Amino acid sequence: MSNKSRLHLPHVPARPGETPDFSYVQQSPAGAVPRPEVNTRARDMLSLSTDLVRVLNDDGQAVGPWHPHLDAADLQVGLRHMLLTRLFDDRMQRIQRAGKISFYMRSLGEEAVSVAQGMALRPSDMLFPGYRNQGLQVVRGIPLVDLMSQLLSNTNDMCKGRQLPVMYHSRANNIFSISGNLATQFPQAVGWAMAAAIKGEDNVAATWIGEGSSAEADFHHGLLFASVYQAPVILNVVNNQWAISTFQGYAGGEQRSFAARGPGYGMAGIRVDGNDFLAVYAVTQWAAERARTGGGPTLIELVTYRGAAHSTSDDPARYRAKDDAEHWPLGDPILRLKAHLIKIGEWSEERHQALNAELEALVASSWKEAVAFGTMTEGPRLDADTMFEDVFKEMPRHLQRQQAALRQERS
Amino acid sequence: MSNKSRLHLPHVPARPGETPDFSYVQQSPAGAVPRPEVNTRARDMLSLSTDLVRVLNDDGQAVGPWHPHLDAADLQVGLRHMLLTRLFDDRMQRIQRAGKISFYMRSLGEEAVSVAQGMALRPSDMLFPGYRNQGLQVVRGIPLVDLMSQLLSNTNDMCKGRQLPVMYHSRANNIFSISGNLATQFPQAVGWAMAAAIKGEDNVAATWIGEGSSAEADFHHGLLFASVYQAPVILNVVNNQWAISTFQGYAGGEQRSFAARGPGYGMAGIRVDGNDFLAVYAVTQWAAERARTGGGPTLIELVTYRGAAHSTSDDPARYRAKDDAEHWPLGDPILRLKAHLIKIGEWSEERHQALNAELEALVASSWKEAVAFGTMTEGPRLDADTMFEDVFKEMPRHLQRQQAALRQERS
Amino acid sequence: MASMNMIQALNSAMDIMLGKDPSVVLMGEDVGYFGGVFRATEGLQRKYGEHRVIDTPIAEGGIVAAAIGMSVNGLRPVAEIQFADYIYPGFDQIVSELARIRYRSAGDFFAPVTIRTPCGGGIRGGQTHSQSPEGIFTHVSGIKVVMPSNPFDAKGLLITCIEDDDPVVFFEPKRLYNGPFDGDPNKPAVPWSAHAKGQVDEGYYKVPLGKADVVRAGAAVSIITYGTMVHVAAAAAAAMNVDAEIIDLRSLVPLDVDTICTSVKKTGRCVVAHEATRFSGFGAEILSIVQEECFWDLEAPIARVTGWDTPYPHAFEWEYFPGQARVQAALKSVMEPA
Amino acid sequence: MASMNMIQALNSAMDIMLGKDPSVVLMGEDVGYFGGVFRATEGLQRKYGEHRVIDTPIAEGGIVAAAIGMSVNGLRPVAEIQFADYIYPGFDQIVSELARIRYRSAGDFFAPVTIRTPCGGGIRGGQTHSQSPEGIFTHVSGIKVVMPSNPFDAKGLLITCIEDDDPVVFFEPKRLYNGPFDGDPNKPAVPWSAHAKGQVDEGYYKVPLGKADVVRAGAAVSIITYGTMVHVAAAAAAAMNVDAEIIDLRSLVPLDVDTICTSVKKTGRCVVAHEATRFSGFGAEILSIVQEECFWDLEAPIARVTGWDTPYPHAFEWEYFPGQARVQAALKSVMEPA
Ligand SMILES: Cc1ncc(C[n+]2csc(CCOP(=O)(O)OP(=O)(O)O)c2C)c(N)n1
Ligand SMILES: Cc1ncc(C[n+]2csc(CCOP(=O)(O)OP(=O)(O)O)c2C)c(N)n1
Ligand SMILES: [Mg+2]
Ligand SMILES: [Mg+2]
Repeated sequence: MSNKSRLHLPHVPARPGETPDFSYVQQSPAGAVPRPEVNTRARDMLSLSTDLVRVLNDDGQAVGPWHPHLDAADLQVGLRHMLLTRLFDDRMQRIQRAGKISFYMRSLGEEAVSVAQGMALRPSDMLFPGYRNQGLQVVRGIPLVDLMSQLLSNTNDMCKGRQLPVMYHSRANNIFSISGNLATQFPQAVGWAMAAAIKGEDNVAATWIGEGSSAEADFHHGLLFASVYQAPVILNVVNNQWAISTFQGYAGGEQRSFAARGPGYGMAGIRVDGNDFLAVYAVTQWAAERARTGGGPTLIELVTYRGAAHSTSDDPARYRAKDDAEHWPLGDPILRLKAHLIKIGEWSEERHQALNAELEALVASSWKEAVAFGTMTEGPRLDADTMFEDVFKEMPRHLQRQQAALRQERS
Repeated sequence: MSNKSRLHLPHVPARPGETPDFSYVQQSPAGAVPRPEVNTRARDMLSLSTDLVRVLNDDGQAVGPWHPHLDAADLQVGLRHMLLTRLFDDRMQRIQRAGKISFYMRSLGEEAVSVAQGMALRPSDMLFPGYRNQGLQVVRGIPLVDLMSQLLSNTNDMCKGRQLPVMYHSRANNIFSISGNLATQFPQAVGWAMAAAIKGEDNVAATWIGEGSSAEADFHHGLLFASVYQAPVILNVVNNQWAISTFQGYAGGEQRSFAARGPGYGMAGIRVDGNDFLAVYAVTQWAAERARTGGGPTLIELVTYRGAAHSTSDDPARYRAKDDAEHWPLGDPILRLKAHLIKIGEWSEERHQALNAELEALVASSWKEAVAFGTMTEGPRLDADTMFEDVFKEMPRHLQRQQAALRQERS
Repeated sequence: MASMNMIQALNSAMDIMLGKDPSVVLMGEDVGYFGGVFRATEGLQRKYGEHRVIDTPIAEGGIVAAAIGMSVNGLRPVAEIQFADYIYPGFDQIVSELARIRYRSAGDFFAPVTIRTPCGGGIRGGQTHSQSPEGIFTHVSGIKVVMPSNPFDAKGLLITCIEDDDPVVFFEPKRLYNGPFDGDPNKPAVPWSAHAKGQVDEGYYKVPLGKADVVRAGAAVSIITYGTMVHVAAAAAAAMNVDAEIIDLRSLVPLDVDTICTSVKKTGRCVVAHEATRFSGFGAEILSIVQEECFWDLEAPIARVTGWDTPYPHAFEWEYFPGQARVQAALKSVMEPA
Repeated sequence: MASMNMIQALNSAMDIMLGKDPSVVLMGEDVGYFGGVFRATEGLQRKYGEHRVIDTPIAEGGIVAAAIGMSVNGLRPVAEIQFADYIYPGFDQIVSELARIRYRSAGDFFAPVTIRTPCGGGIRGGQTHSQSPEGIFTHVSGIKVVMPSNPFDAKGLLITCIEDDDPVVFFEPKRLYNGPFDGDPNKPAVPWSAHAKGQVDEGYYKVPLGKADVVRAGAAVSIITYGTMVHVAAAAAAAMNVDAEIIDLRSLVPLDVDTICTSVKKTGRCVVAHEATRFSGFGAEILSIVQEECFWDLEAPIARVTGWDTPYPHAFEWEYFPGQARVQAALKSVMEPA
């Protein structure tokens, strides 16, 4: 039967053993894409959704109308956050391999997305992150100890042991609880933003979804409700090209950019180089100002590459060319910002080494602190009684009885 | 709190007591929109999704590149189908008011959608209609008696009394079973088309959704799967401006056309005057040829107006201007085709009167035939035993026992 | 006190809560300008504004998701799903999100959303306007499930649900909107004005969750039921002249096990009744609890009265509906076990 | 006969059906090139082509809908939902469409779709990779529900399901993929090669739906169970030295009531066990049927052994899981009722 088939199947550029081929990635030269006024009507800037906003050129210079003109100190903070995110990821990956946590997901190569976007927003803006946005936690200053405690499900875990590793939250820092179910938070962020508008507050909501997850119904719900009510929300699609083993073409990326869905719903759509810290910052700032001043929602597609395995349960060598990430045409976000800072005389190899050492030490000392709250096998442990709490605000009779039954079972 | 609110709410042009205002309906002059080759890439004909394809001008002449050059005989058949659909609707409405059927939904003012589209497709193409596509049943030659029997849930009902009135189907005529749940069939049609492609067959699937229902997740699923697999399917949004009491702006129509969603997903999108028989025919024929020759899916938005109440359970005077329909700028599809036929010398008022009388008689005689199979209160009745059939192919034990229990209960 | 039908009582509850608490908002398909296809929100948009009573797109999943987001931002959304049959597109948001947010965030976030939805048959709605899916939701940890049987309870329960910090699915048996219904479609309709529970306090009051109502005290048999079947069961027992104790659960989660078991321990006989399909319906859970807690008191097998395990067919609405005959057969089986 | 784990047995079933029937297609997230996150479809795309083993977008609702459409056009899709926890976005298509098409079209259309999905805990998956939602589907008229407990049954049942003209949701207890599991996570893992049911016919064979398997005959008590709990229950009974009759249901809909009731009538005692949450779980339906049909034979209340009515917490996986201790407590309560 397969001989006769006329079913189109998206083209996957390189499987294991094949030569990486990123010619499908449509690029615009740095500085080439115009920057419309923030209150421009969506229909009057359609090309933003298929072009690629870039600020850093190949020489490490920041060019063009999207150049955000950040202070060097801010750029250094951005670099620090990205580096810390990466070192934290590396260490947690090794710790998972050593069997000390059950699961982990790195954001290797995508650090600029969370860090630049997080920095472009206000602390009172509400974040609805995905599982690969640890950079947002770093930007918002969540202590590594707290993140690690969550990974350990220990007595300091903000989730009280209920969630899989990486599903952090922080009420105090306006970071919503991450769900293991893909895409569900995308329309919730829109609801949050609708409430902000109803209350007449000018906070903005921001949410992140993988390009693979954009296939879910909730992506549509999010775009639709945001468009209908012109909600003050920033809707981000992190297009890191892969959804576990599935190439972005299977989420619709073969036919057109993900950013182009925005104009389809009558909202602004922008495609941006996700590995360009300055471009990501500028675009996010633009979208936030647009949302805050009543211009409505923006859909941002961040074009990046998943440098590592999907998770510690995954082996990408089974489905993509081994050296893929090295050929990724948009480079590494940390190296690119570092090169820019050096270029403008605000950074050096030596300072970078020193920062690296400082942050590695921070990660190491944090881990020590975290394990003192207990590990999967040693030290203090959460009381199993607590597993019956928070199903409801008050524990109903049947859960009280089950709690008692478990106590008996374990005695 | 409402004072402070910054939440945008779509503008509704005219509520009861206000003057109908259709200035929001973007029009193109008849003949003005170019007709691209059927294999044109979606991105190279984006404007089709925001323009309005029209063939019949105000003088009743057919003009421009979309003129399908149909034989007069075909046009007369089209007129007959549309008129029959309307007379059938009128009669069934009155019959419901008389309490002889439990529910009915008219397609007043939208007859060209189903009739022209149905005629532009092949009998072997599979239809996944909505509840307001009775014209498709007429085009495919389903006897009125059978439709009426379904409305009566009588012994001749193709649904064996299981479905609400108007939820017809016909396996022999390639018309799928209509669901009471909105939008669910939209992605099913795509799956059907994927199977056709897998089997290497060149049949096309077509499906219809209301603009209100396009808010459902299944609209997104349909567009996405159609785009990813370039399925041979025609996806139709019937934008009749209203979803019960809810104006199309609440489905996203305020910001941009529904057809524009197509290009957002990288597929062809066409906006067409849904009350222009010739334009609807031409666009559908174009989309069918595109699908059949491997050009992939097309999203068609048919701009029309719901001339009647949503259903017999509805009273539109509660939420829209009473004389709204009369001000609808795209006119009445039957009157427009009639005027065109008269213009080209292929029709007359006399022939129209005669046709009207003939079809009224057909409706009346069909009703007589249908009630002979039983009504809600009189005549033969389906055996209640049958209600346990077709839950599964073979009746499992628990249903056999329930069937027996009901028998006992009724004895 | 005023005479109200169930729609008016629900409307009154929402009216009061909109007036009392600026964080309460209503949302749903056709609920705003039009006032809802069953008119439950009639007049409320005019009174409180378009930003408090919000028309939405036809997307149940989006409605629930937006309501969750709004609730996390301090509002108390009351979302209407036009028919319970159409709650399924919102199922993932209800099960995976609404029900889980408090638990997975260890109480740091919570989502006080009330979902109102008309359920049940008896209005010739056919298979897609007649379903009673409450049983499914009772299996989902973290969601409360409520179904009133009369205007007085409907209003008091709805106010309680709106003020509750946990999410609730609030099922409204649409056959009861205009009057109590004893299961006989051929009898003239009885309005709520002729029923004691149609006398409703016009002000603010609450009916607690997790507290069943003993509608009729009796010694011979306990009938555990809720929604429309409360009235059908009462009529069936009266017609048979059985001294039945009739318990209207009102809230299924949390469940008032004490009232149920006290009754069964007293009567030694038990019938469980609901309109929903039988297999794995909520009746099975009630029966199980009674069996587990009252086994030694039972003098006959517990019997279930339910809809059949088929969709709700348009032509056979009354053959499907568990009317008095079905209740009586069950009562008989329990009173005189074979 | 070959030694196979459950993944290999499932793979073999799909391999055979792809080879035998050109209308069979597989579809799902990561099932194609990659062979599935649990490797159930490994090698099948290479063998049968990209058009028979189809990678899909991450949209469970779209997957089910497309499968329905394909089945109406003469194919027999086997759709994988990556985790049962992620079946809910497809719930409306399953409940309102897949389960209803035959009924509402009076048999003119039908949708022979098989939905495979891994369920259950024990792999440290936390609350969103551990759920057992089978009970919900058993309440939906028109869907068959299957859950094997071993490789031999898994293969034979899956072939039966694919050939079945009715839609089926086929739950795969993922903790059993690599070996039987007695509930003790601290014991070394046992592979299927050491188990009789790990010996699997390499060719085509079927295991019927609606036929339970008496895993162990016994006289003292009937344990009605399915999936992972078959092994836990057997180990618990053996450890207690109770002469239990252990019944593995295999298919929940249709349900083999005869085998269940014959057993309980013989033993007079009954324990129902599953991993899913308790309240309104499928155990309630089994208990209800036993109570209704075997009341006079019961010498003690039927006991349920289940997961708790909370989400499945990551840190307390083994406190949540109904292990041998919980089974033994139930056996004790049934053998020596208070
Ligand atoms: C509803 C749902 N379906 C499936 C999964 C399983 N799953 C987890 S991550 C993933 C891939 C997501 O890819 P993408 O959205 O591109 O994000 P990325 O991992 O690339 O950051 C899948 C299929 C899930 N968690 N939830
Ligand atoms: C899933 C679902 N939600 C809600 C409804 C109730 N409902 C029936 S028709 C309708 C309006 C649909 O409007 P539209 O799609 O524009 O079609 P039209 O009636 O205008 O032809 C609604 C809300 C339904 N049938 N199914
Ligand atoms: Mg991705
Ligand atoms: Mg409409």
